[in-house]
Amino acid sequence: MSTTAQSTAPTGRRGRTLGPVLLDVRGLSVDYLTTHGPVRACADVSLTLRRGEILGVAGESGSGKSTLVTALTRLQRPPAVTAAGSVEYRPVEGEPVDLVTLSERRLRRLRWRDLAIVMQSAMDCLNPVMRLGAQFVDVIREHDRSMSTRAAKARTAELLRMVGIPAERAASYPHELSGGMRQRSLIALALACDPALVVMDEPTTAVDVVMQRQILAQLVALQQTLHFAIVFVTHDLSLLLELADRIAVMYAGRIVEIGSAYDIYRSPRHPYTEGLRTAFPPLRAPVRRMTGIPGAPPDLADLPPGCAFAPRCRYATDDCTTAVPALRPVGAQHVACVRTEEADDAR
Amino acid sequence: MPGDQPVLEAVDVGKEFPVHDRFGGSRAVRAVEHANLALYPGRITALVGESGSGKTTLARLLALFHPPTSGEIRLDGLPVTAATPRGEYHSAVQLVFQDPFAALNSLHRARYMLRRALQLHGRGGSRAEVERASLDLLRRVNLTPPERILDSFPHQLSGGQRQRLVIARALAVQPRVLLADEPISMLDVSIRLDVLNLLATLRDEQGLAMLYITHDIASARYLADTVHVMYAGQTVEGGPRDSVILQPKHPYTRLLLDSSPDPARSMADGADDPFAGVAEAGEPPNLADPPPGCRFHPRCPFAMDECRREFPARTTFADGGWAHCWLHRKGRTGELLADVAVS
Amino acid sequence: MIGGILRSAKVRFGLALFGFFVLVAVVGPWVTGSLWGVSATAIDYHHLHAAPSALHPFGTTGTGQDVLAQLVVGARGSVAVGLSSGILATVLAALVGVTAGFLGGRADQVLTVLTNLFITMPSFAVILIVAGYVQGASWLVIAFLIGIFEWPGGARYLRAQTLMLRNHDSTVAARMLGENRRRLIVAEVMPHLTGIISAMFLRAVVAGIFAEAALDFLGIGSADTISWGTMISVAQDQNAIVRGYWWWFAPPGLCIALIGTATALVNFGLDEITNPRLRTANPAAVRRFERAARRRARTVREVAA
Amino acid sequence: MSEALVTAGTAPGGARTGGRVTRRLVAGRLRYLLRRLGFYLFTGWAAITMNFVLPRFMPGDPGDALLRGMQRQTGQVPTPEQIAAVRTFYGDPTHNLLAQYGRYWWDLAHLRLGTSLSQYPTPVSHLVGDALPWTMVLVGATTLLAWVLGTLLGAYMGWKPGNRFDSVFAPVTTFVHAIPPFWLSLLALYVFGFVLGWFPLSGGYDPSVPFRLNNVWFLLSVLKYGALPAMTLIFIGFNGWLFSMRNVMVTTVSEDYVQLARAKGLSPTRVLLKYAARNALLPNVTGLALAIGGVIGGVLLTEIVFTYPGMGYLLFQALQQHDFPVMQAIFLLITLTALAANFIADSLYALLDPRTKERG
Repeated sequence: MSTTAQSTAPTGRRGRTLGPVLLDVRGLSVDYLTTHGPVRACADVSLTLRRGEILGVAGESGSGKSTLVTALTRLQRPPAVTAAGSVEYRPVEGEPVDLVTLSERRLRRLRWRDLAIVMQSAMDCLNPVMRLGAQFVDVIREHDRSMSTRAAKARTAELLRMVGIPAERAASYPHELSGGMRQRSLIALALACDPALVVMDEPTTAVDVVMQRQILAQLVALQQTLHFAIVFVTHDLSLLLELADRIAVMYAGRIVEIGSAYDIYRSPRHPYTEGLRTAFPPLRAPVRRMTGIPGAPPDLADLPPGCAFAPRCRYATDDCTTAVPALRPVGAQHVACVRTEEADDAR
Repeated sequence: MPGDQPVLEAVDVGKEFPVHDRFGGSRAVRAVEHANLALYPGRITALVGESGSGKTTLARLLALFHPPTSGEIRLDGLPVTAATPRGEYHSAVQLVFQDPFAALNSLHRARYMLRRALQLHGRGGSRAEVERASLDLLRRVNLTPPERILDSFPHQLSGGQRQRLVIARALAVQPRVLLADEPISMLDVSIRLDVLNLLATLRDEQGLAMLYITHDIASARYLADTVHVMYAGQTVEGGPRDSVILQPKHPYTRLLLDSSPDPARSMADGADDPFAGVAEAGEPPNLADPPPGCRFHPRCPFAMDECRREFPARTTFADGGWAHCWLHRKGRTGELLADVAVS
Repeated sequence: MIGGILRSAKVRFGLALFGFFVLVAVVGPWVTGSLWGVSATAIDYHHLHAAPSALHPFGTTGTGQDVLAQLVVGARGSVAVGLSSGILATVLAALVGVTAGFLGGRADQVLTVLTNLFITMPSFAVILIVAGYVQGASWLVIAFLIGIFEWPGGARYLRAQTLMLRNHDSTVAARMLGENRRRLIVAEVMPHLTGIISAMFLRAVVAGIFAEAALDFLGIGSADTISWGTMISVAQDQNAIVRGYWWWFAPPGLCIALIGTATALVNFGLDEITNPRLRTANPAAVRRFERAARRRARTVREVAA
Repeated sequence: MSEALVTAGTAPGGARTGGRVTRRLVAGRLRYLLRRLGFYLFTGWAAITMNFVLPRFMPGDPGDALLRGMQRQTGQVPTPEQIAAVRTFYGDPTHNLLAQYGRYWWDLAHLRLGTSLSQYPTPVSHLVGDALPWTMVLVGATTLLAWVLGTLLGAYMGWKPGNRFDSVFAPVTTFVHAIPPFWLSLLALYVFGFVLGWFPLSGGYDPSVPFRLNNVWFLLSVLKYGALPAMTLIFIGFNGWLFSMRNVMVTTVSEDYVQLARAKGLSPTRVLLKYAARNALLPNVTGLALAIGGVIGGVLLTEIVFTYPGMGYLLFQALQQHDFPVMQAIFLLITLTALAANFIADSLYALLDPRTKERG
């Protein structure tokens, strides 16, 4: 795959220099083994992520974005299984490892120290019968046995303060915290072992826009100092355009376009990305009539032949239904569409 | 064909709910307070607010799900009381629900739902007439092919189709007011705009008065003629959409706008990082124990003593907007607007 | 929805088993009595407490009655009590639960206290003491007693479900369209409850059969009718165990266990249909996949080594 | 500014400071428990009153019938004390109902449960006192054991639902669950007592050994006689606990906080015990309280099968011999312990679950 070549200029937004490649995903496919046969929720996904980079993954419900998150972190539970592909993780020291085939024990040692996760529903992610602090101490001491409980508690206080939560809140039960605090504490928890990668699955959909902006500002500031990489998954493309260095757009389990946030905003190449781009009305620019994408996202168990987007695509031709288009470089980004050049001409 | 007289009005409406905890205790939650709203024919009014701001409660008060604790609701200028026949009221006012998956009974076909709606409002007639009227309704909400949709159960339809069916069912009553409670928030991003466009068409072609409730201020601007902003149960600002969104006159509206994603702003050449300089702004209050006076004062950078004491009266502006903010009563309007101009 | 339920093999098997016993209860005595000419009460003096043989396929009791015939006649006794108590309990549960849930307010409070009262009372002890006073009561009285104490759990569950359905958007929408209360209950709320109520009914029938057998075993059932419970009870009284007459007490218990399993299977199937988490999972396919993955990993390791 | 915001900023439905939360919570729980206590007191009153009312509203005069029955059995005219004892429970048509009711409560308050009719003139309280320890020890111990075993195994089965172990055990459990316990006891007695002859067929101890608690041989015989009933009871109870624990566990395991605990790289045992099982345990803990309360009522039939000298067997004898005072005493005991257990279960629930999710 040539996705690696595309990110040769390792500078991100906010003037950050991006480090070497941290994660190299190749041909990752995830199946749900249902009683009616396997359903492919995530098909042949390839992407790379550099140290310190924010990669946004945008998609609608059923696009496979959440499945991708659980597969990347190998948290999928039956009936979801990783059917093919590799997730190569390159630590600072030591050999690269494939997270898909790594033994459970070695994977456990990588978890949280190298890759942490922030999930969608903050309320449900904290153990309701454990105090907040105990859930921090738990993981801190698991990965650093030499640390005393007292030191772990001090570290917890420091982490909570980092995200703007008073340290004494460590004694609270999750239900005693507000929604915003719970979400912040999950981010603090993710940073507990200073990971190289934090995977975030819709981390701010449960909070309001005001709180979302505050949390993201904090996240960005923390990332500036701690240099972890982020995979940020959401359905809100307009948010990603502001936050991410690069954006992958998913449709029906596949990446249809991947490129820098700037390029995705300025010149989306895939008809679906283009449709998504104009599906968000502008906040301040003059209002004009816009249209959405006709039809509805397909059922993964019953995909149309060829390009899954073809039935909703206004550029679609017979070619589109013959084969699934591969991701290939078009302009500055990578696009999975058979006729992007023609589409460009049509515009 | 916009009219000058409001069809439906909420005048200084308040609502308290008793909230029971699991152990049998109960407290009053003041979900809505000092809420004012007027819906005009041929106009869409957006009600913008965060979750828990009372916007859904206000919609449900307008839909007569429960009576307001204070203030009154007026239909065609006449106050609605306990004696007002519900059937009559609901043939004028219908509600479109947030969740199209929940709003349709999964055990009924579309045909049954439309037929009942038509029959209950005196549009029954013969079987052929009902069938024709149902097909016509489906066409009006762009559900095609209508013949097939009529035979479908809700689970055979996509989210967007279901929401259209919910709208069609509401239209069967031939209402004059449509209350749409976050009608697109549960739909996939790519199909949201078309549902909004449908609502706009209904306004333009049938002169419906419409309330569009949303937390997405950008979509409010896209669809609505008038925008009202609600915070912690109080309507704090309102006016023509561009007055409210381009020149907010309440500190909360400004905070909301600054927080909303706006790629155009951050992608502009030489733009600042959109996340730079975002200050901590606290969280909305607990409505069981709200702050006195203006409920926004604990989060407001301009807060003064008056704000803590009393809810400010309405100030009306030349551009048709209005706001409940002490800044305007105290002649400090300039400070707020100066800030907006900078950003 | 009904079609969906029947697609589950568990439900089909459970229903078939249940149906079989009901069929036996209905026509069985006639078949054994008139067709085979075997009576449940006739005494075969030549074969007292005889082990199963060609003449008496399930053996005879200590007093020389045919066990198979008793089993078939007993099915009628047990199923009759089970069905009547089940109907009574289900009707009461639906009446109290749906009414409380739909009306709310004061009616709900009163009915909820009543339900809780019946839930907290140890029902079997109450049945026992009451049945004790009316010893030798007819099967109908026993069924009534069982049914009257069997409803509260179901009522509580139905109340919660009804409350949820009443406030469900689709019901609210129907109310906004102007549907009256009767139609809201009949057309909007009740259809969603039919699955739950039928499962509840099956459970109540089996609980009734269980309770009847237990009462018989304690000697307070109806003495004059034969049921699976009285069979076990009589066998126990006449020391069938220490005399080794297993064919006497084993079959009736097995029948009760089978009909209980049938109900459990139906309920399992219903759960799988109502709970999507259980439905889509395909454990066998997952196991197959995991085996293959382990094999692949081993090959990879071997190749690397 | 930001400091002021942190203290004032609270979520809808949340509370301001830890202290206030705790105080409101404690007050809320106390109020809740008092209300529950009130309800159980009411239920208890209803049960006791029903016990008073029922015999008085039975067709005919059961007290009179009883006295005549006694006379037939013993061949003697009942003494005035006997008549008084019967009348206390069955009503005297010549007395004011309200006065009777007061008298009934007075006797109950002094634990005067009357005199047994079948073993006249032994007071009912003696008979119950003799039988109760047998039941408490046998059933109490087996309930606890079954609970521990069932809960642990259920937690393991629910941890990975659908695996081989689970797919074999779940249907077996279903079937065992559907077997009437008394019949299972009969079968156990037949197979292990009669066919294999491993265990004695009836009784709670060896009658040839002197009945003394400080006698080792007596205690050993108690163990020997109790073994089969105990194992049967454990098997029956164990299935129930396993079943409920597995089912709660299956849903708990897919909760996000368990997923996150796995993502945190905690050891599987830690995730299983501290995150999943700890949350799934609550229904089983309150269930245990109820089961302990239901000890007397729960396994009457099993005791009867094994002719074990506990409450169940006492009740059986009373039923056979129409010994109404004994029946009633046992009924009251069952009811009151069940109510107490319900109250304990409610208290446990309020104590163990830190959540106080509000509902509107």
